[in-house]
Amino acid sequence: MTTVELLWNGLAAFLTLCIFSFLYKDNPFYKFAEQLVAGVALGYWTMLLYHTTFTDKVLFPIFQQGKLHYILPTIMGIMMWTRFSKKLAYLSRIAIAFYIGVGTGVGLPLYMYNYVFRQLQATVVPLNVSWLGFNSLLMVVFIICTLIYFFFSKEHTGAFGGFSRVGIYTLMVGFGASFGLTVMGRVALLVQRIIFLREYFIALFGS
Amino acid sequence: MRRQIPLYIVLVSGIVFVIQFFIPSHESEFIFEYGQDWVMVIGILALPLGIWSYLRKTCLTAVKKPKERFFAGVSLFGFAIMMLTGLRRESLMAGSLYMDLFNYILVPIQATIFSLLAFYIASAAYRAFRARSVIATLLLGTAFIVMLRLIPLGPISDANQALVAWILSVPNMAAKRGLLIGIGLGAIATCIKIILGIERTYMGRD
Amino acid sequence: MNFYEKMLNIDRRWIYLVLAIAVILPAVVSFYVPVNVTPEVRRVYDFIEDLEPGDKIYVGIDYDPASLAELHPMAYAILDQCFRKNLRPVVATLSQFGAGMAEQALADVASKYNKASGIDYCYLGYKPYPAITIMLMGVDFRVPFPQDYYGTPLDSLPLMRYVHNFSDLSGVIDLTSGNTADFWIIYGYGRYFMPLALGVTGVMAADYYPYLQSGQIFGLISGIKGAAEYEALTGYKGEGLKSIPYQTASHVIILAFIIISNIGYFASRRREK
Amino acid sequence: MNRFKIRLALLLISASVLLLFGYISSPGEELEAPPEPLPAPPTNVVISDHPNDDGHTTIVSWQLSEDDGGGLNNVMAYEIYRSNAPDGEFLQVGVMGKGLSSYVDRGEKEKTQNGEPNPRYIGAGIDYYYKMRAKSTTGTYSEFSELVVGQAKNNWYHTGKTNILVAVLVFSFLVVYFINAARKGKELYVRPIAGINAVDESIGRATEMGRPILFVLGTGTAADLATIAGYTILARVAKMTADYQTKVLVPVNEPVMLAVAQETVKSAYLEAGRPDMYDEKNIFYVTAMQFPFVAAVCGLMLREETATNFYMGVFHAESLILAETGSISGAIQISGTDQIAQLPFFVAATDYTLIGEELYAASGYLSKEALLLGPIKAQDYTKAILVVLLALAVITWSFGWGFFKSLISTIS
Repeated sequence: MTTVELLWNGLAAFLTLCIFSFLYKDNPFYKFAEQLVAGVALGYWTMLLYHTTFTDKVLFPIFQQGKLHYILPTIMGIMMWTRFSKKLAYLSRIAIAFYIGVGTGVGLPLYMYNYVFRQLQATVVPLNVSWLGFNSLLMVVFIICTLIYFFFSKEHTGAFGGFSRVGIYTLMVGFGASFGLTVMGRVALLVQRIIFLREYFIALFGS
Repeated sequence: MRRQIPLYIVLVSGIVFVIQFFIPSHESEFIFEYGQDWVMVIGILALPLGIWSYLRKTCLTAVKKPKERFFAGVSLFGFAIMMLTGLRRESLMAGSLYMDLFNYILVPIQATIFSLLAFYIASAAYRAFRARSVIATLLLGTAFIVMLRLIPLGPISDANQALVAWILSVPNMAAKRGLLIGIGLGAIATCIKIILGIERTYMGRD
Repeated sequence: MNFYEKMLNIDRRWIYLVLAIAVILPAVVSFYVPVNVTPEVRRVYDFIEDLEPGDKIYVGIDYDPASLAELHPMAYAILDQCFRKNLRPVVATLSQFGAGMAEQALADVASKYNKASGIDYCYLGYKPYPAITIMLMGVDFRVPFPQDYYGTPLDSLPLMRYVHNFSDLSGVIDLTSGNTADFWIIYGYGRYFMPLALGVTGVMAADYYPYLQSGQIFGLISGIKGAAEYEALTGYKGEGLKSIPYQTASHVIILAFIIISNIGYFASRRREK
Repeated sequence: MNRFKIRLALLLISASVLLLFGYISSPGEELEAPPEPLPAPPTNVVISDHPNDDGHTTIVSWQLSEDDGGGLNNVMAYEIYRSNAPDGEFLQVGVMGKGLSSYVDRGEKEKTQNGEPNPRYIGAGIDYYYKMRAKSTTGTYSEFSELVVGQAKNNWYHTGKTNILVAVLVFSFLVVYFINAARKGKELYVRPIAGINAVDESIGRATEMGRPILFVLGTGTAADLATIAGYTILARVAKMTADYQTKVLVPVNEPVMLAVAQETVKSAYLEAGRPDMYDEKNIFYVTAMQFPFVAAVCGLMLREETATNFYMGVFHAESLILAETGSISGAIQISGTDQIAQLPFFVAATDYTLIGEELYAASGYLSKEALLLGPIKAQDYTKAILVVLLALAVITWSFGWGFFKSLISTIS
């Protein structure tokens, strides 16, 4: 590493240790890193959005491509600024309404397609007398039980309650499996940080 | 009126974009892209609100709490230096001060916070995985079996591996699909409530 | 507060400390521990091991740099096995950022065995739009890849002269971090029925076990653990095996904590009774 | 979805470009006196509109050459050529392997390219002329097939989405129906959900301790449906805290979310008759990026000593960081998300979790208003229909009858 790199990496190593110190308890070093990164992240994000999205979606279409219909969204975006004034603040609701309206309108059929139909479709496989067929049957049963667990307007008693129990058991097995699978990736992330620190200290002091 | 107009906008824009999904024509494609851009532009232009909120809070802290003054200053310094170094478009290229600050402040801090999860996952397992009930036992038992696959135990490992593969592809998959279907219906119901103006708490009132 | 209750409410910083030691030690001092090999990984190894010298096999490097840590070790171990067995791998990438990584892996391993491009192996480079490219490779490699990565027409490469499509190869091993796995199953196996095995990231594994059961893929290597298993089989000591000590240690620690916590829980409950 | 379509179109276009280059550089055409007889050309070429799209795509289908799979058995591939005029310049638009008898010709959407007419453009309602030939395994070509003509159409309805449309309409009808039924005074039962019952109690606890409540709306965007469900819960929580005079802190990571959260809390205080209690500064923007945001929220929890933490919305890897830090500070934590990868961590590390659909049901539960309980009933009926459909589809499909399967199968 050159001296400049050593300095930069020194900063990175210091900040890494600051964050790790939070594991012991909240302390001024952590607070320093936390406050610094909040400001840096906001500044970084603002300029990034300005140079990419703002240029691509506002400046470029209106001033270079002559797509004048992009003035409308810009006006609506500026309406958000009326929140600074008590009198005009209600205008910002028009922009919010549009934002939410488009989001829900686009979302509605997509949820039906991705979350409902595609999941059902993937489950429909022919059953037969084999280990594979048995597993497919179990899959259907577990899915139905899980859906029964999510019935809100019926008391979960009797046989219905039994299915609902199987449903919540299925969910718990699924959650347990996800939990167990995730450990490996998180440990790998930690090791990457440790290796970073080790390499920095080796570069600094020599091995 | 002030309250009615936004509700009509939600109704109309919502219905337009639901219908759009079923129309493949290029007019409909145009509306979709325009709508998405429109939302994006609102999102970008709203950023000053966020910056104002951040600056007001940080400056007030600095003024009111002398003990916090140093930390508020650090935050404002970080914000200012990124804004200044990022002023020119060339700043986005590798090697600029803006990108160096990104690489040596933001990246390591983000990665380190992410890596804290390794510790938290261990302590969460210790606190939460107790066989208090059938449900808790299933949760901990499955996690236990799945984690056990990393440990070489000879023939037990082979059996365990087969069990893990089965858990992943049958009950785990079923749980995911059941959850997704439920979430889908809940989300669609929320969409309908929003579009029809039944759920309107988010809109505020005068 | 009795001993068991104290144990249950142990300060979590002790847990952090024990985990930190378990992870830092193996990460700083490298050593190897045995790894348990799963049948779905062994099948991939056996498949390659049973090929005859000179046989050709397609190795797809379809991941991006974000998944490098998990999938690069697999690429090294598989290519090492291929070259050691004097097989002739045909390599291409369908990931936008994969071309450089694929070349690096291939060049590293090839130079170790002194293998020559175009004769002992062929690197086709990158083509966008995976589904179409896979289908076209099923017609003829010359359609999507008229030339290899280095600009030589395929007909001028001794290795590729008589290779037209998948039926001229022994099989396909695809290492992927994205939806190219689905494309290989649907458009590759679904149309041309060549033997297909996948190497995927740890989180993707659950989604591909069903294909293993239904026989659409004959083997599955998942995550860094899968890479380590493969390295253990081939005897190639790479990043996969290096990661196993701290992964095993951290899993043992967490499992031990779960056991201790439950012992404490049951013991303190018995006392209450 | 849409981006996917565009990518797919681009993909086909560039594949065709590649094909063209591939064949320009292939030596096949220069071969003299082929040693083997030429294959027969494909026959009966038909051009039809590609359904359900915006009119830049056609389907070319044909009958296989006699020498494909029979006869000389030497066909390797088919080449498809297109032109705007019968005597115009023909452009090779695609290649398909032997045994395949149709090709989707995705044209480009731009009429012009750098000021020149784009030869790869296909427009709706314009005649295009096609011809094809077979390529043999030795690189020789058959004669061209007969010239045929066809058009692409700009379609106004996607026939593959009919079942989704029906499902959306049925579901919407059920929602409206049950809202009306509930309005007329029909009693609706809802089963208890522990996480929702705990809301009151946990707010009470914060009040007793004299400490603030933390409400995190996640790291999604303002228009994500889980975030929207989060606002509705925030509204109820804020209303209760207005009664108890407890402070609610809402750090957010998106400016539009900031505006919506402020409106939500403000109107809740107004509804509770305590507009004076509302302080805009308690709902504040931190930063857009995931982990810096989380670092700040964790610091907030420990320094403000929040007694109750709500996590309602879209969460990613930060779920466990928040939940563990919250438990260090001893707060009661209630979480809810639709991100299935994060549910295990919330379930393990927080006191109560609204799992998936429960998050969406929460607004109805908390308000107990007929208007908001109606949709829950509709969700249940739809689930019942889906369970029956799924069971029927699996059973009938096992016996080879695909009707019910087709009801829930959609476009890929």
